[in-house]
Amino acid sequence: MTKEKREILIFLIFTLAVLITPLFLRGSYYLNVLVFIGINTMLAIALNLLLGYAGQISLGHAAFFGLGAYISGILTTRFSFDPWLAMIISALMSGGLAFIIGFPILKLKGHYLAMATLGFGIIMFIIFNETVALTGGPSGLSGIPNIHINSLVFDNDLNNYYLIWVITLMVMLLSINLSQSRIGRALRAIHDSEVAARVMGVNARVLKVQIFAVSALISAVAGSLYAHTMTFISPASFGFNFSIELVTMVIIGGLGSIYGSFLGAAILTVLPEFLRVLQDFDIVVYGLMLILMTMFMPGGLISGLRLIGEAIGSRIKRKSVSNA
Amino acid sequence: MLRIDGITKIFGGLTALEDVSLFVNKGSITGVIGPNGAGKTTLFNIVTGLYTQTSGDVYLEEKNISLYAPEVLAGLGLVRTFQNVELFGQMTVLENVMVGLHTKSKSGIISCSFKLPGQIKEERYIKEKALHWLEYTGMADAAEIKANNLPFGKGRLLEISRALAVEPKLILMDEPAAGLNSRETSALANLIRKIRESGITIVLVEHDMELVMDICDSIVVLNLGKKLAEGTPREIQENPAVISAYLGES
Amino acid sequence: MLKQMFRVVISVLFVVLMAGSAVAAPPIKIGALFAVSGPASFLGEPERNTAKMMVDEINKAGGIKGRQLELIVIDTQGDATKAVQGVNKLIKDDKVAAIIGPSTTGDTMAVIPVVEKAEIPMVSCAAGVKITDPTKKWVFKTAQNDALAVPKIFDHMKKQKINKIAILTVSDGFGSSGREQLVLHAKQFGIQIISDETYGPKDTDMTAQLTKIRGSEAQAIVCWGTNPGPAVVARNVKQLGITLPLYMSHGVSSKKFIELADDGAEGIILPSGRVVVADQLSKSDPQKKALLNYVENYKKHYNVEGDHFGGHAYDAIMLIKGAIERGGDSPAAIRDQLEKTVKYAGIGGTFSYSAQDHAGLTSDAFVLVQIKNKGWTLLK
Amino acid sequence: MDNSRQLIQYVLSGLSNGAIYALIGFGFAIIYNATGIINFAQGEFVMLGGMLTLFFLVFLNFPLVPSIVLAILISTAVGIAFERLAIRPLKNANPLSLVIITIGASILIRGIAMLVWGKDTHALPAFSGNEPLHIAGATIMPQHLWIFSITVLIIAANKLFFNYSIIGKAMRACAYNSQAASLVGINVKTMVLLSFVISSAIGSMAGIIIAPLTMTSYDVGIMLGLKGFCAVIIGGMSSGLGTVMGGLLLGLLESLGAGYISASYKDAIAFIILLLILFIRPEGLFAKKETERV
Repeated sequence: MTKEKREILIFLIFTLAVLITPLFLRGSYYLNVLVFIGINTMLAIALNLLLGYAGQISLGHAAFFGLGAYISGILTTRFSFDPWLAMIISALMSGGLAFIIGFPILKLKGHYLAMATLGFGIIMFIIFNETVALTGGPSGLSGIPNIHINSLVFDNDLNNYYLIWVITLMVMLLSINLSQSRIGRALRAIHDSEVAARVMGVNARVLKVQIFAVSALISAVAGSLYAHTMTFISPASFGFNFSIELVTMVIIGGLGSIYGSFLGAAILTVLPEFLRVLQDFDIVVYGLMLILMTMFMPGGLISGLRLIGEAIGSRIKRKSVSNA
Repeated sequence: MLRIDGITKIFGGLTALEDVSLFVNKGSITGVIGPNGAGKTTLFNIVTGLYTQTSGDVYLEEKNISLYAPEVLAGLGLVRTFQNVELFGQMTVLENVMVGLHTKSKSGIISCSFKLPGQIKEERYIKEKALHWLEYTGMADAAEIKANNLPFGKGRLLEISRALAVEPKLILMDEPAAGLNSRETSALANLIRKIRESGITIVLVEHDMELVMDICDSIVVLNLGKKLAEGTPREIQENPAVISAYLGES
Repeated sequence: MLKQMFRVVISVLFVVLMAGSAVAAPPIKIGALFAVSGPASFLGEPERNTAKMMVDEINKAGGIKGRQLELIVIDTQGDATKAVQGVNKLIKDDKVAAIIGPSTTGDTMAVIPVVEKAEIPMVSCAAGVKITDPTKKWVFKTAQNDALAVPKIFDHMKKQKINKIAILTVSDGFGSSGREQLVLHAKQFGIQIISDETYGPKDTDMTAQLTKIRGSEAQAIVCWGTNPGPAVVARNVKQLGITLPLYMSHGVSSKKFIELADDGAEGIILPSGRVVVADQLSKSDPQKKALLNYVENYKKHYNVEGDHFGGHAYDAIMLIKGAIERGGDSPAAIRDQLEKTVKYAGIGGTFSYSAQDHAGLTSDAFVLVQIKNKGWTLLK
Repeated sequence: MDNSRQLIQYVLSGLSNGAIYALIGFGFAIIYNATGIINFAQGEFVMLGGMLTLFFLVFLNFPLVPSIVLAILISTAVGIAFERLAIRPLKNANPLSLVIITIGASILIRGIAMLVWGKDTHALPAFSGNEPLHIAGATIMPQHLWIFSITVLIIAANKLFFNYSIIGKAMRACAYNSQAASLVGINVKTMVLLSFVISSAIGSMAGIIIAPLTMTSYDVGIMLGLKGFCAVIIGGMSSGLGTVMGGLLLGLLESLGAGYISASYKDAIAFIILLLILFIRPEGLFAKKETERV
């Protein structure tokens, strides 16, 4: 089986699993958890394109998530836009903003880039908080309408599940395609050696900004979906902590792996469930996890899984050889 | 092919290059030699657009490329290899060469994401071409190996394959033989000649004098940022200034 | 053979299970959403502690009509996303009969659509007016509205002939809601706000804002926030030698504030729940018994004095307990009985809910207190 | 009528906040210059300084000076442990991993502090009373004088250390070119460790002297750390005096911004300045332009 065919097969199996999962979870609370996992998967993929592929860190990505949520929320509540239209506008505006600030920000490297994106995130957070007339300020914006297609209203877990996962699967597919194309290779080349990539004719500056904009655009779509499924948003969900949580998802799942992003998003979404036993210890576990993962499993969990898979695969192969 | 006109480069008060001029003939192999710190790599960095010179100009086929960025120069057919081997370590050998074909393809983010028909065709072309260049340099059987896992000598070879994929008019090679054993070096010499025969002009910085004298048509000697001498290998070998510079250093 | 053994095991299990259920009815599950960690932990932590303490106490005393209570606490971290995830778990996974919390107005607004749809009664511990205005069928609250606190202050000002004031509010949910109410009521009282400043929840120096206020014609300063910001304000006021009367909100009616503000606290006037002045209340005060009991109990369990934030959770638990006692443990019955609550004298005040009023308190819920000699004095 | 008095107050408040930012920024710069790492956990040392002093002073009833000394020693020990356990094993890691590791450490230290000391805010008694001092119609607290003088003292001591002592010079050599430094026999590892020692000690000192004014809790480190970082970016990483100037400028702009523009956007002002400086003059306002390198 060629690599490409295997990729397609994996995606089809994943899609099938996503589509039939609700059959086993009818009415269950886990359907709701999966809705959030879907949103977080989109965000993790968006950040992974930037962080895992292009190697450019962003500690302010929650800002784009929030921007998507707020633009969509404001347009629908204050100006009665249709949610779909609001989503498209919020995605384009966030992508556009990223494109504009991308040029000066992505000129920076490493720690400086980290700090600049962090600063951007904090500025946006302050804006969400302080422009009370528009955003409702710290006590939030409520009454955001659900998305609907004609009479089909996405106002329950099952409908939201399909809405969000269909879009998440699309984002996954497009990102996988992108990562395996000349653009994906160029991004990874920038990651490994920006100088060599440029010498090979990759316009690193423009490409970095473009992927930053794409990443912001996907984040904004996730934000818009979040706003319309929650019907309420407040700035606390889009702060520095969430930016760090997003980075953690990508790192734990695996840099440069789309399925890793899903894995990281899933783990960080359900983690509070398991850490609840620990009560206040969860923040400590969280910090330890970040350190230990970076030190001992820099490829993330997906690389660990891959190693296990390979080990099993080679054992099976060996067995079949010895049997023959 | 390449004309360097009075290049001076000053780093925070330190003059790395001073009024260096040289001319590279189309289809030739030109060697740039000189003791450590002579400014050879700085010169390469300026020509390929990584550094901006303090003064002076660079012309590629009579076109002033002084202020061009490296990615633009790649499009114009000027490419280089690196002294410290700058591979894309996390990618396979094949993918490394495929990056070299970046300028030969043009699908954007949208057509790549949606796998539009043109992009699929282009991708097939990129892969075929990349395999072709790997065969050309004799690396085809290493195609699926991760670049970081290559032995050093193969890494140098991969850099050259990747540079060839750009289909350049001119390749600058920064110490291509450094760290190679004698067998690898003689294979390299043959490869360089083969590349030149295909019509590509080559400039190389090299410390291996045997190799330089063997394959170069003309040689430029730099010392302490200035051009010391220029000529055929024989002329250089007999040049008293060159001899004293090298002896003086050691 | 195997089949027979299987049958025996099954029947034994069945008998045991039946016997078990006959002895003890399953506990009534109460869900709790508190911001135990994160920036609003000053609310969530005493609320969680109080709720746990109360449930333990009720269970020790034999539960409600012989049924034990089970409290399931979820930490929202003051983040709407986590609050919504949490409320979904409580409703769909734990199948709770009623919910207390969340701690903050933002979290509460985020979970309201979920509880309304699932038809589970919720008694919020947050203060925002919009939680119960307009009235939502399944949502009640125990925390006193800011709308009740502000008139207390303005009344006092009018008596002191203060007409021009400066306000300094924190830029979080508590402060922005307070600011809204201050601006709204100032008009009605004919008080002019001539300086309207804010500070960030993590700010450690407010001299710039206060200097600006000092340069204005304000006759008094109102600071609206929760610890530690107002303590910094109090200290800065003292540092700058500002002699204007300083009013604060019920957000700082805790011992902690006096400890933090140190000398700066002296003379500050604020509306507060009765909890801080429980011992100064007249014997006829209906709340006195509950207040003294709560303060003492909390101190015994947690070694610090109970504050009125914990009191919100106390009231929520007691209100739900009362509703279950009257009407049983189905969510619909709890809701209906909650709405019928009349004159329950708790920590935050004396609650009477009705179909139109799910906040249940009158301005009587607040008293005005002044800080004197590092203690509270009831202003009559 | 008292516009000038108002201005003087803004300036004084701004400068005293600025001195704190400068001191914290100084800690950043020392580690950055020795290792090229921006230590996102720097703010946590500030928190540790304040909380530990409080712990010894208020909970264990130690006298002030021993409390301070113990607090600095323990914070420094945490700094050493951090370097040995998390930074050293990762030699040659890419900036991305280092950013994540230091963020992880910052969360971890903060979490442990929360578990040990709880979530409450605490006030530390002022070193020498609470009677405000009047200067040209403006007032400051005696504690501000402590902040100014200790900042000056620490900066001066560092200047002497880095310019005149052998070890200080060796550390500068490492910062300039660690390979070359190791060739001439300087133990680069020790120098990196030393940079963590100095920086965590300075950080905790900063936390101690500001705690009586700003109060302290397990989570004060985040914002103070970020402001310190802004200071060092404004002033320039490579210059000690620049950091001080950067800190003072930042404090001043914040205070004037809060006074004359809008207090709501005070923090936004700091970060907008940070971004502008990064975009326009990443080497900082008060540093010499560095040579370009590839």
